[in-house]
Amino acid sequence: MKKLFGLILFMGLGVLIILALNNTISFPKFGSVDLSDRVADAYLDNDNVSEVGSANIVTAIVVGYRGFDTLGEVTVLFISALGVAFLFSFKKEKRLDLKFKPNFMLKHGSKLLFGIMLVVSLYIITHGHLTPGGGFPGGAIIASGVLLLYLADDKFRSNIKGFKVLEGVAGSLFVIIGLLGLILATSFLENFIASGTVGQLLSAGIIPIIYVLIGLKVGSEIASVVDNFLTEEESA
Amino acid sequence: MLWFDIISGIVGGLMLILAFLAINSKKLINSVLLLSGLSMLAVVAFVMLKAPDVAITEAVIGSGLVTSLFVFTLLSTRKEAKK
Amino acid sequence: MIQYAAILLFVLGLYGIFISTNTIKMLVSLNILEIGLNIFIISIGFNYQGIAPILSSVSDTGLIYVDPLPQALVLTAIVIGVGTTALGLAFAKSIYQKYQSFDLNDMEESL
Amino acid sequence: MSAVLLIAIPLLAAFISILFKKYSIYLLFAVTIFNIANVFLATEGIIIIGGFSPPLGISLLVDTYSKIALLLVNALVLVIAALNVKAYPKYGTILLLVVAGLNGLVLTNDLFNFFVFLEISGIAAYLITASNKKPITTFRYLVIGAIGSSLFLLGLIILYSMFGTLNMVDMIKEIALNNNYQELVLPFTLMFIGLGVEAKLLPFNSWVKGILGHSNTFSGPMIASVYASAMGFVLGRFITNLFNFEGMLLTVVLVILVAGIVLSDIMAFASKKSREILLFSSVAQASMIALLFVNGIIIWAVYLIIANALSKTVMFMIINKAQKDVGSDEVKSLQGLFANNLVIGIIFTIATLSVMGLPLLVGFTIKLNFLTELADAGQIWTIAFILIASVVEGIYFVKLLLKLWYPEGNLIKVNYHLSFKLVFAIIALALLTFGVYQAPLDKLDNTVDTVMEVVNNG
Repeated sequence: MKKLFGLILFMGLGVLIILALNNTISFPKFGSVDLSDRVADAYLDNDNVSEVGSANIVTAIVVGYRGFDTLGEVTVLFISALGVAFLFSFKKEKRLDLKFKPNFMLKHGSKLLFGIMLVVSLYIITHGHLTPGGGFPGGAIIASGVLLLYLADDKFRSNIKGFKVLEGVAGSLFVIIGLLGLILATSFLENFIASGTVGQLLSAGIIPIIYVLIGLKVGSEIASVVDNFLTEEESA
Repeated sequence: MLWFDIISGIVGGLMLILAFLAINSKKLINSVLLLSGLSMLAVVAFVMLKAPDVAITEAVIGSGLVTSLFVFTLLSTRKEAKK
Repeated sequence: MIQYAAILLFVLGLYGIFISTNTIKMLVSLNILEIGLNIFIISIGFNYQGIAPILSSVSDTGLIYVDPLPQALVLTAIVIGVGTTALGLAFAKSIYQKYQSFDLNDMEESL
Repeated sequence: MSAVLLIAIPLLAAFISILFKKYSIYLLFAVTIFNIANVFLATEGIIIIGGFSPPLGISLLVDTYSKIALLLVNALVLVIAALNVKAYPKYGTILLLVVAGLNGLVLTNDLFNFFVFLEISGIAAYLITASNKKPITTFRYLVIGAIGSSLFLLGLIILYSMFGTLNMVDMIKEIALNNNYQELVLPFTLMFIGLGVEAKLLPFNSWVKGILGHSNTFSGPMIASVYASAMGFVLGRFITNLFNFEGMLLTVVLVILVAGIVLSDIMAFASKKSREILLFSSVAQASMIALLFVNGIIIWAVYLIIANALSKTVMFMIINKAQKDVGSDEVKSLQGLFANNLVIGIIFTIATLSVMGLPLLVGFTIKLNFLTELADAGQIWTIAFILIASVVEGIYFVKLLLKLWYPEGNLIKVNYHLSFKLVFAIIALALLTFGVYQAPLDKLDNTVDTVMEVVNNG
C-alpha cells in the first residue's frame, strides 16, 4: 500500500516536471532544437574546428574546450578507486574463489582475446579525435580485458602496484601538460602544439596525447577497482 | 520522423517496465541483471539520439563493468552466508 | 517521447531509493536515476534532421548537427556515476561484513 | 600567479602522493601553505582555462569574496590535518583532493564544472566520514549526496537548454534579458534542493545526524566547519548572483529557512547528547547563513560563516576528543569535563558564547548588525522567529556549559595535547578581537560589496 502510494506520488512529480517543461517557452521542444542561440554553435564553426583540429566535435569539447572537466572527472574516478582500496584493505588477502573451473581453451583463449582487446582499445583511444570513442571507452575496454583474465584464471592476480604507478604517472602527466600550457602558452591546458590538418591521425595538437593518458588512467583505475572487488579477507 | 517516434516510444516504454521490475524484483541478482538490460536499452536510445560516443561508453562502462561490480559484490557475500 | 520516458525513469529511480531498504536495491535505483538523467541530457540537444557531430571534412556546409555539448557532458556524467556506484558497492560490502545483511531494516537498532 | 594553480597543484600532489604514500601528509602541508601564499598573490578577475574565451571554454572567477573563502578553507584544512596527524595519518591524499575540490567549487565560473567539483568534494567527504567506522550512516550520506548532485545536474541542464550557455556570468546576463521569472522556478528549485543537501539546510539534511552524531576529531571539524563554510560561500554566490529569488519562490524559501532555524534549535534543546546539540546548532547556523544571503545581507553572512567555522572547529574537536577518551557523548557522562581542563574550558566557553551572540564577541556584532539590516528591510516576522530561536539556543548552550563546568561525583580525565590548546587559544583570541575591534571588518565588507556588484553587472 505504501509502495503504491509512493509510486503514484513520484509519478505525479514526474508528470509535474514534464508539464512545467512543456509550459516553458524558452525550453525547446524535443527534436526541434535550434543551435544558433547556443554556445554549441561556435563549436561547429569552421574556424574553431580548424583551430582545435579534431574532426569529432565531442572529443574537441571533452578534451579541448572543457578539458578541465575531464581532469576533474578522472579525479573523481581516482578518488573512488582510492576509496575502494581503502575500504578493502585487509591484513591477509586472497583471491575471491569464483567456484568455477575454466577449461584449457578458455584459459589460453582468454590470453589471445586479451591481446585483441588491447589492440582494439589502442585503436579506439588513438582515433578518438576522428571517430566515436576515445579515452573513456578505450580505457574501459582495457579494464574489461583485465576482468576477462581474472574470470578465466582462478589464480590470476595482476600487479596492483603497477596499476597504482600507472595511475599516478598518467594523472601527473595530465596536470603537467596543463601546466606546460600555462607556461608555453597563456592558460592552463592550452594547446601548445600545432593542430595540423583536420581528419589526419597526427593532428589536433595535445588532444590525442591527453586522450592516451586518460585511457591509461581510466583503464588502470577501473582495473584496480575490479581487483579490489575480487579480493577478500583470508579467513584462516 | 514517424518511425522514430514509434521506435523511441517502444524503447522508452520497455525501459520504464524494466526499471519498475528492477526496483520491485524479489531477488537481488535479478534486479542487477534487469539493470544491465536497461543499460543496454539506453545504448539503443543513445544511438537513436545520434550520440555514438556516449553509446560506446555506456555499452562498455554502464552495462559491462558496473554489472560485473554488482555481481562480484553479490557473489562475495553469498559465500559468507553459507558458512 | 523518449524525453518523457527519461524524466519518468528519473523519478522512478527516486521512488526506488525512497522505498527500498536494501543497499543493493538503492544502488540499482541510483543507477536507474542516472540513466534517466543521461538520456534526458542527450535529448535536449536532439534534432530530427541532425546528424552525429563528427565532421567528414571542414568544407561541409548546410548540414545540421545535433548539439555536441550535452554529449560531452554525459560522457563525464557516466564516468562519475561509475565512481559513485563503485564506492557505494564497497560500502555495501563493508556493511555486509559487519552485519551479515544488505537490508538496512535488519540493523536499525544496532546503529 | 594564476589562480588555477590553487586547483592544479593539489591535484598534481595528490596524483604523485599515491606513489609515496608515507609522505602524503607532508605534501598536504606544503600544498596548503603554498595555496595560502598563492591566495594573496593571485590576480583578480576572470581566469581563462584552455585558451578559449569565456562562453566557449571554462573560466574561473577570482574576487575578494572567493579569496576570503579560499583563505578560510585552506587554513582550516591545514590546522585540522596538523592536529590529527597522529590519530589519522592515512588521509593525506584524500585531503589533497578535498583541497582541490573545495577550491574548485569556490572558484569555478561554469555550472557543469561546478557539478564536477561538487562530486569530487562529495566523494572525498564520504571517505572522510568513513573514519567514523559507521558504514551505514556513510552509505546513507552517499546516496543522499548522489541524489542531491543529480538534482543539481538536472536543474543546470534545464538552464542550459533554455539559455544555451553554461558560463555563470553569461547565464546571469541572459536571465536578465529573458526577464520571465516564472520559467526559472523549476530549475532554480532543483538546484537549490541539490545545494541544500550539501549545505545541511533542514528538510534535505537527513544525513547530518548520522554523520556528525558519530563524528571524531577529524571528520567532525572537517564536515562541520570546512565543508560547511565552503558550501556556505558557494550557496551565497548562487543565491545572490544566479537565483535572485522572487515572488512565490522567495516566500517558500524564506519559510523553509526560518522553519529550519527554529526547528533545529528546538531539536538541539531536546537532545541529551553533546555532539547532537552541536550538530543541530550547526544546522541552524547553515539555515541562518542562507537566510542572510536570501535577504541580501552579504557582509554579515560572510562574517557569520567565518565565525561559525572557527567556533565549530574548536567545539567539535574538544567534544570529540572528550568522547574518545570517555567513551560516551552523553552530556551526563561528560559532566565536570572542564574542572580539570581550565584552559580548554575557557576556550570552549568563548566559542559557545560567540555562537550564542553575547556582547564583546564576534557573534554579537554579527547578530546586532544583521538584525538591524533585517529591520530596515521590514522583515518583522523573520526577526521575531530568529529572536525566539536565539532564546532557545541560549538556554541549551547555558545548560550544556553549566553541566560541563560543574562536576558531579568522580572527575573524568581527558588530556588535551599542548598543540590543541595553542591552536584553540589563537582561535578564541581571534573571536574576541573581532568582537571588540571592528575597524578591519568595516574596511573589508566594502570590498566584498563592491565585488558583488561588479559580478552582478557582469
